[in-house]
Amino acid sequence: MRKFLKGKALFSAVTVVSMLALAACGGQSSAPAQDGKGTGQEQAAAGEPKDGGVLKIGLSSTAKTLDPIAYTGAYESNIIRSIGDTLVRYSGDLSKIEPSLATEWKVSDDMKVYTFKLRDNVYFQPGKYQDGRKMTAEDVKYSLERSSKQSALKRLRGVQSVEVISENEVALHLEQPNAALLAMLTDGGNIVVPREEVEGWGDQFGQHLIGTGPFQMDKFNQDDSVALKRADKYWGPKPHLDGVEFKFITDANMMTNALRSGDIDVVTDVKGQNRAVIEKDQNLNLQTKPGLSIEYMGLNQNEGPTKDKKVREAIRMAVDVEGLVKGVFKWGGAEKSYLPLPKASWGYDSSLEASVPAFDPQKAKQLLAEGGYPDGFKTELYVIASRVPQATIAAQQLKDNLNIDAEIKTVEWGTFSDVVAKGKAPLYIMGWSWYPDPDFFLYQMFHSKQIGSLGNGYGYNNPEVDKLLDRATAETTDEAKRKEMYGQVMKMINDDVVHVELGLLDVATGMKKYVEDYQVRADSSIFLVNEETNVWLNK
Amino acid sequence: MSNQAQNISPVSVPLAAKKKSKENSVWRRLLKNKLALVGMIIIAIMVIFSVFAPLIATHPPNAMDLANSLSEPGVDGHILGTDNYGRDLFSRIIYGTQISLIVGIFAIGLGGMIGTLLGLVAGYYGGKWDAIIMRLMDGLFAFPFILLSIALMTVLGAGLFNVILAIGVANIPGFARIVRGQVLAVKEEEYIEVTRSLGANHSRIIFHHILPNCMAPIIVYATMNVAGAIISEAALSFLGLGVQPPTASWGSILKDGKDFLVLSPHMATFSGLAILLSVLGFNLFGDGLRDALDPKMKV
Amino acid sequence: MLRLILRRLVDLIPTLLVVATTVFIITRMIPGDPAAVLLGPQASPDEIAKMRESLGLNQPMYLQYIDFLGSLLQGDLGTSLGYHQPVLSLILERFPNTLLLSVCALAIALLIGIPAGIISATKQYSAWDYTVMILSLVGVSMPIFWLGVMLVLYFSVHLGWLPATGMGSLSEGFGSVITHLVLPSIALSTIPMATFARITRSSMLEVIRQDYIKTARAKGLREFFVVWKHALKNAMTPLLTVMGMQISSMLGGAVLTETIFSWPGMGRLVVDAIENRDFVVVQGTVLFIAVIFVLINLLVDILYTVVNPRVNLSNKGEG
Amino acid sequence: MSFDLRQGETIGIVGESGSGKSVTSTAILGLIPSPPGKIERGSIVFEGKDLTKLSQDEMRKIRGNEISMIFQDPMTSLNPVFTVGNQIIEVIRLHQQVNKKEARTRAIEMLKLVGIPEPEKRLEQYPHEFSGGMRQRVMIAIALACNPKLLIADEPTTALDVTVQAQILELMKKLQVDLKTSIIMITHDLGVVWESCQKVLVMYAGNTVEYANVEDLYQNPLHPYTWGLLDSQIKSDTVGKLPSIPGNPPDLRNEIAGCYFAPRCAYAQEKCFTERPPLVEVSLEHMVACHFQTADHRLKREGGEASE
Amino acid sequence: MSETILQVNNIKKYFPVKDSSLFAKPAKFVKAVDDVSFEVKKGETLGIVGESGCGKSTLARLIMQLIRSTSGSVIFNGQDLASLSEQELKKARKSIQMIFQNPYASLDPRKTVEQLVMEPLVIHQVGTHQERVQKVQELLEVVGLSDYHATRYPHEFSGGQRQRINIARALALHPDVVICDESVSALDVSIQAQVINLLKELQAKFDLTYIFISHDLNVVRYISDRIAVMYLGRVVEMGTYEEIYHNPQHPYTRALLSAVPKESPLVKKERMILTGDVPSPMNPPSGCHFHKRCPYATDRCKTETPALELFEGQHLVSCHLLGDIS
Repeated sequence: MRKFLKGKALFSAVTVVSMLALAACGGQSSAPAQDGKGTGQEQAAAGEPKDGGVLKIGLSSTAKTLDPIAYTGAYESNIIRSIGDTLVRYSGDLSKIEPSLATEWKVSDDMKVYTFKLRDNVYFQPGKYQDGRKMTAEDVKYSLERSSKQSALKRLRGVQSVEVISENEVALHLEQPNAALLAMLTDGGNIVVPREEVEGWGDQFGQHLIGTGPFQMDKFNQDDSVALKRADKYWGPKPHLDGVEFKFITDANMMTNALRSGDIDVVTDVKGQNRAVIEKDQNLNLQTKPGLSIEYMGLNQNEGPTKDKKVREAIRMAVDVEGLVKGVFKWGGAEKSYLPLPKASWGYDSSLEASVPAFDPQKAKQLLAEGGYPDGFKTELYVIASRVPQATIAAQQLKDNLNIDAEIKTVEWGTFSDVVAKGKAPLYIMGWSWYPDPDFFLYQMFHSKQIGSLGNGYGYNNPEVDKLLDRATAETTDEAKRKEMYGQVMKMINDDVVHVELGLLDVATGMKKYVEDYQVRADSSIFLVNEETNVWLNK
Repeated sequence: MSNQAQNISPVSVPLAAKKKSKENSVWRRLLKNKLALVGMIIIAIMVIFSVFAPLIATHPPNAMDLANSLSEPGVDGHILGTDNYGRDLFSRIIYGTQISLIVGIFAIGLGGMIGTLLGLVAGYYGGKWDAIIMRLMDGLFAFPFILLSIALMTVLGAGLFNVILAIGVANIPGFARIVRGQVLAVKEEEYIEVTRSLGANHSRIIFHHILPNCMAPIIVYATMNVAGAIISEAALSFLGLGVQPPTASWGSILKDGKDFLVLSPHMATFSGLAILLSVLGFNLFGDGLRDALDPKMKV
Repeated sequence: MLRLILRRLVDLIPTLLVVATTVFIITRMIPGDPAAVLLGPQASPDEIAKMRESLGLNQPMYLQYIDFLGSLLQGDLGTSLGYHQPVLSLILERFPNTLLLSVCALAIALLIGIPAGIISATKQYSAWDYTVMILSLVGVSMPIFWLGVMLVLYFSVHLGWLPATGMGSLSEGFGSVITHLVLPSIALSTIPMATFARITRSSMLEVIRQDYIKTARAKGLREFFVVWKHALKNAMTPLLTVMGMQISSMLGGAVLTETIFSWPGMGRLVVDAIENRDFVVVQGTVLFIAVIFVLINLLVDILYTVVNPRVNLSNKGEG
Repeated sequence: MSFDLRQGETIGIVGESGSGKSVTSTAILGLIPSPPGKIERGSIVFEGKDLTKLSQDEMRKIRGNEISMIFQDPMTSLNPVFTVGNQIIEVIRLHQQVNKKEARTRAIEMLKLVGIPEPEKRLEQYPHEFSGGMRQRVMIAIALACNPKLLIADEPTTALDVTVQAQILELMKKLQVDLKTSIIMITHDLGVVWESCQKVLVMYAGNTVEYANVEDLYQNPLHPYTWGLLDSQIKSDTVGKLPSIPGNPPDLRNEIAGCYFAPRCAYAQEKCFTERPPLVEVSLEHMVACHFQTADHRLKREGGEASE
Repeated sequence: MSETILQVNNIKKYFPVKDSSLFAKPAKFVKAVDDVSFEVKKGETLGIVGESGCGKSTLARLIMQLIRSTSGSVIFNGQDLASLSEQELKKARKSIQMIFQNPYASLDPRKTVEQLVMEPLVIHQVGTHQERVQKVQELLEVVGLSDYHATRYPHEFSGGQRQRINIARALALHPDVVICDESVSALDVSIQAQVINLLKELQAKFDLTYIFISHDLNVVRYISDRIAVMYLGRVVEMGTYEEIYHNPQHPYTRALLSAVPKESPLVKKERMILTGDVPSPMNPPSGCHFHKRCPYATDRCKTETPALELFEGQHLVSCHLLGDIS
């Protein structure tokens, strides 16, 4: 009986081992055989643009609603920009604001009235409640007032009323002067929409968005994909593409796999090893550009050991940001950040970089001793799951250099925002990104009015900084003057040691070789068809 | 000598003289079962790894070396290569055994004890107790395990203790059901009625007679569920809710490794294999145990 | 039969109450203010306060509970904070996707698991028996997410046969739905398939020892009929219980599979909802899953009476 | 072990638990599961054919058709999830090329034959809706549906009450006369043997110890074990201490050289422990397996009840 | 045979039939034991015989109040067991023990023989541990087992030996009355003889009173002084074993005796074969339960339940046609 058993057991054990081997090597052998030279940056010589084809773009989170006043995620605004147009928009390199639906505009002396001249050849896409009628100033008034009053995320602040001057001319009246108004108008939430459609669809409007853009809504498959098709009466250049399909793939690696297996043509938000994978793949190329999002470690100004400025300085000097960034972003994707403002913003002043003290563990140890903690202390470092690598390395450095025991608290986004907003987090790592206008960074992160919200989680309160920030938006719309004021703000912030600036992230988009004229923008927004670009498929 | 029995002469007993108690027959039957043997060996290795982790591991598990992270297996002394922070993968997997064993055993211990108690009460007393407890268990069962754990973890926050609590709670209904079924069966046996006729009270009947006779299926179910618990810990870590960095758990290694599968799959593959083999070990041992404890099963 | 269904429906109510209360308490205890999460980092404190007011979050807890139960009775699961749509319609949109995936996985599990179990029971200790036993053990021990990722890497990326993610819509033709369905349903079916094989094997071994199998053989029936007619129908009873439990745990498995394969099902909906503190959705889906679970058990019980006509002797037979 | 059986005759195989009587019956039908059990040697000749040499297919044609069997516990011998009618019709259609309707009428006929009231209604019912006695009647209906030549009854009435047992034994006697089936009656109750058997074979620990006609065995038992068995029967006039066989049946797992009964036999001598006694015909159609019970030598039986 | 040790008066046990509607009051009852009365003298053996479903096992459990009776009383040692609380019952049960039917199911497989036999002593805290071990030695000796069996487990013993362990356990508390519920039915004939002899000797040695319950008429006749015949929850006939076996009056007893297989192949035995099955105790026939199967049944039998009347000597019969059937 025993002999009989042994033979059988052996046979079946072999089958199992082969099964495992197959599964294991599944990992290895899938590394692309061909590891050709990374083509990376330069654009293949594009022939004459061809019409036709549907561009499939992967987005890394599901679009819940496209209603301009209700959407919350950045991914939703990417779809909205292909369907609707705003009055003005940022240029490709975010350096200046260019005309879109508005051809020209002027600001009153008291900076409280902005008048815009509108294009007269703009038509809405045909929908259930209108058959593609002409856009008028009346529609602009309706859309902007709707946004200022009802937008959940306040995408148009401080607009008192919108006045229709003529068929093609409107004027915005502000409660008080705000130089950042134009920046706000570029937001996806301020596109012009037809009244009949909005009221017709009611709360279903989020799934049946109608605008004046190059593509119109075709199918909204909840949680799976959104398909758009070319809008015939588009006022701008005629799109080459027949349509666009945005597919939602939440798992980043799966997104890259989908690109490599041909499920999708363009992958947004490429991070980590996927960058290397795409660079190595012959029929893919990776376009990168320094982005508008920064990462930093916030130091609590009011509670815990970091109350004392010396301790904060010690911590800042004890974190080797260069090493951390290289450790976390092993395949590129970020560079050392010096200021609480991205380089892509016109407010960036590289001369201030020098005032940020370099990595010096000995001096840091000495400063910490002076601060009253010669042998370190125990604290907590709050972070959300996606930034665990940064926290792990930072905590390790603080332990090695200052013997500070920072217990890493990985928490849900909800818990994180609750703890930090209430100022209860001694240390936390967070990111920030908004429009290129410095106000949307410095005001949100350092103005005392923002204490209690996530931006000013460390409870920073400096009256001079407050005054400067208010003057920067109220006194002038001249960027040069505003830039000088923001420079002083950043100088003071740097001296008060509020942040330990970590990484300045870049925007990376992977795409198939046959995707031509696709312009990657620093604010990771997607413009497929406008004066500067008109994407086409070379296959 | 007439063939009529005289008075009560002690009956000649042809039983084999040597002492043959029940225990060693179970053990002997277990050893004869090849698959159970393999299972036991795997479990033994796991115990050795976790107890002697400091000796076996080649490097301190949390020592970072960012310069050569994700290096291939075998590169400069790292038997299985390094993870994305340059920490030695082999050492982290060895230390990971501790987490898996602790979670597996404590979670099932917690869930098992509470579940068995509830099952005993529901099965033995029946009536409204049975209805209440079983409705509660249905309620817990209706909660898909993953969601229950996610909810628990978000409330209590991640961390080893909370993982054990979440997985333990999720296992209570399973044990309650198994024990209740077993108690209902044993309760009908004649020797229970005999004990009642001798005047034994409820607690004696439950703990002296019913529980010992329910132990076999409970132990088998427990071993199987330790395997389940290890997978659950890995699943929770996969969703980012498991053990907190920098502690090494197979689930968290696998979760980190997932992002580098294409170019450096060794991280995910080896942690995946560790989970697979350990769970296989417990399942094999559980299977063998069930056959050994089941009197009808003749090997 | 009808009385059985009525009785079970009556039982449904307390169980649902337990689930509803637990989910209500848990979602309320999760730290993090839904309004803050909804408005994102840029929102200012007073905007968050206004949002809390509009969502009725400031009402005392018991009031929220009462109107939660009240609306529950009318089948209204509330409107989702993120989607601005009634939760019920969200669920009804996604449930078919999860159902499709689970049914396919269940079908694969049944069609392969049960015959494998039967054959390995009839050919005990043969090579086939050992292979099935070991493969089923490996199947039960295989973490879904590892298997899922491996399948994708091998079949869709390396070989390029199958799409890696997404569900494909009917509009793109029946074929596309099928090709999208293959990998996720295989991944989801491994654990139930392995469990069915093991349970079928052990319950068949139990049944084959019974007297009526000896009678069947004494009648001169071919072994095939003895096993597939007489033995199988009796072995179905324990199998049904396990099937009931497997289906419910499959809903759990779906969560992982859906995240890996970006399958627009309910599993992912719930995970996102928990992350975004959309507790209305969390409540709705968990309750919905609980109802499904109880209905499945009801179905299993009805199948019991079909498969096994024996009346369960309620009172103790007289000695 | 060997015996022969004539047409329409009933032989009783008597023995205590573990004596191997059930194994004999299942061996005849070739139902011993092949991996563990195996027929070592010897033959089973049925109407000239040696069953041990037949192929599986040939055996299957005989089972249920020419030789059929009924078992001890009516509660578990019928498949609980199929109707009684289904289980009867199954064997009819298996062996006789008849369509469903004819098989059904045949089944109803059989139920009437075995004395089950309202056969049409009962056909559609499930086994759990029948009492113990009724179920055994259904078993008999199934066994005799194809009017087999030989019926093996493995302790048919042990699990039944004495009044129901009487009914079943009467029924089997009537059917034997009507259908001329020979019966192998396996039992541990000598009363059943006296009731319905012409010949009887006493088994102990897997061996035949005595084989004779019923009256001959009763009046002139030869083997010490048979004596013990007869003595320990409680009769209506038994008083005083019950004669009982000391000790316990042997453990068949360990090899025993001599006569299996030796350890418990009052007449055992040295030879009994070393040599196994052959089964010998000591008088007309009366065989016994005991060294000291031969044609020319008789053991003197002490004590015990002299038969009247 | 001296004074009465146990008296059972009009004992009844109705099991409610819970039909599946949750709330309705149970309408139907299974009348398992329907108004039974009898007395047992000290040192006597009362046999109770009847077919399955006649209520004999329920009656045994009613005597010990393992099942609480619906009505009626059980007078034992001056106490009515039916009215005692669980606690008081525990004390009363010391002197009344029961030996169950299935040797393989009545011993806890997880306990050694010593633990099993010692259990009654532990439950009632009799003596110290050492005294109990000594007591177990004696008991094993008395029932024909030896002390090296003490550490063995039940699965290592044959059926006969297991019943001996059961008997040893029953004697541990020196009971006055021992109820044997089908205690030998599961044994082979030769082993049965050994156990019956043992029971007889123990009765003589310890002056025990037995209530011996079985479906095997011969065994009951052999071991009992007086016998009661039960049918569908009622005693139909009671008397000394000669009265019952040589002069049975009740038609059911006659049918029962005639159904016993022949004692020898030579005797020709005409039969009184009963038709049909025992009716279900759920809805027993009206009047005399046996009227449906009784060849002599009259209209009176169908309507009126016959009382248990004295026929002669100690011979009681419950039949309207008493005396005028041959």
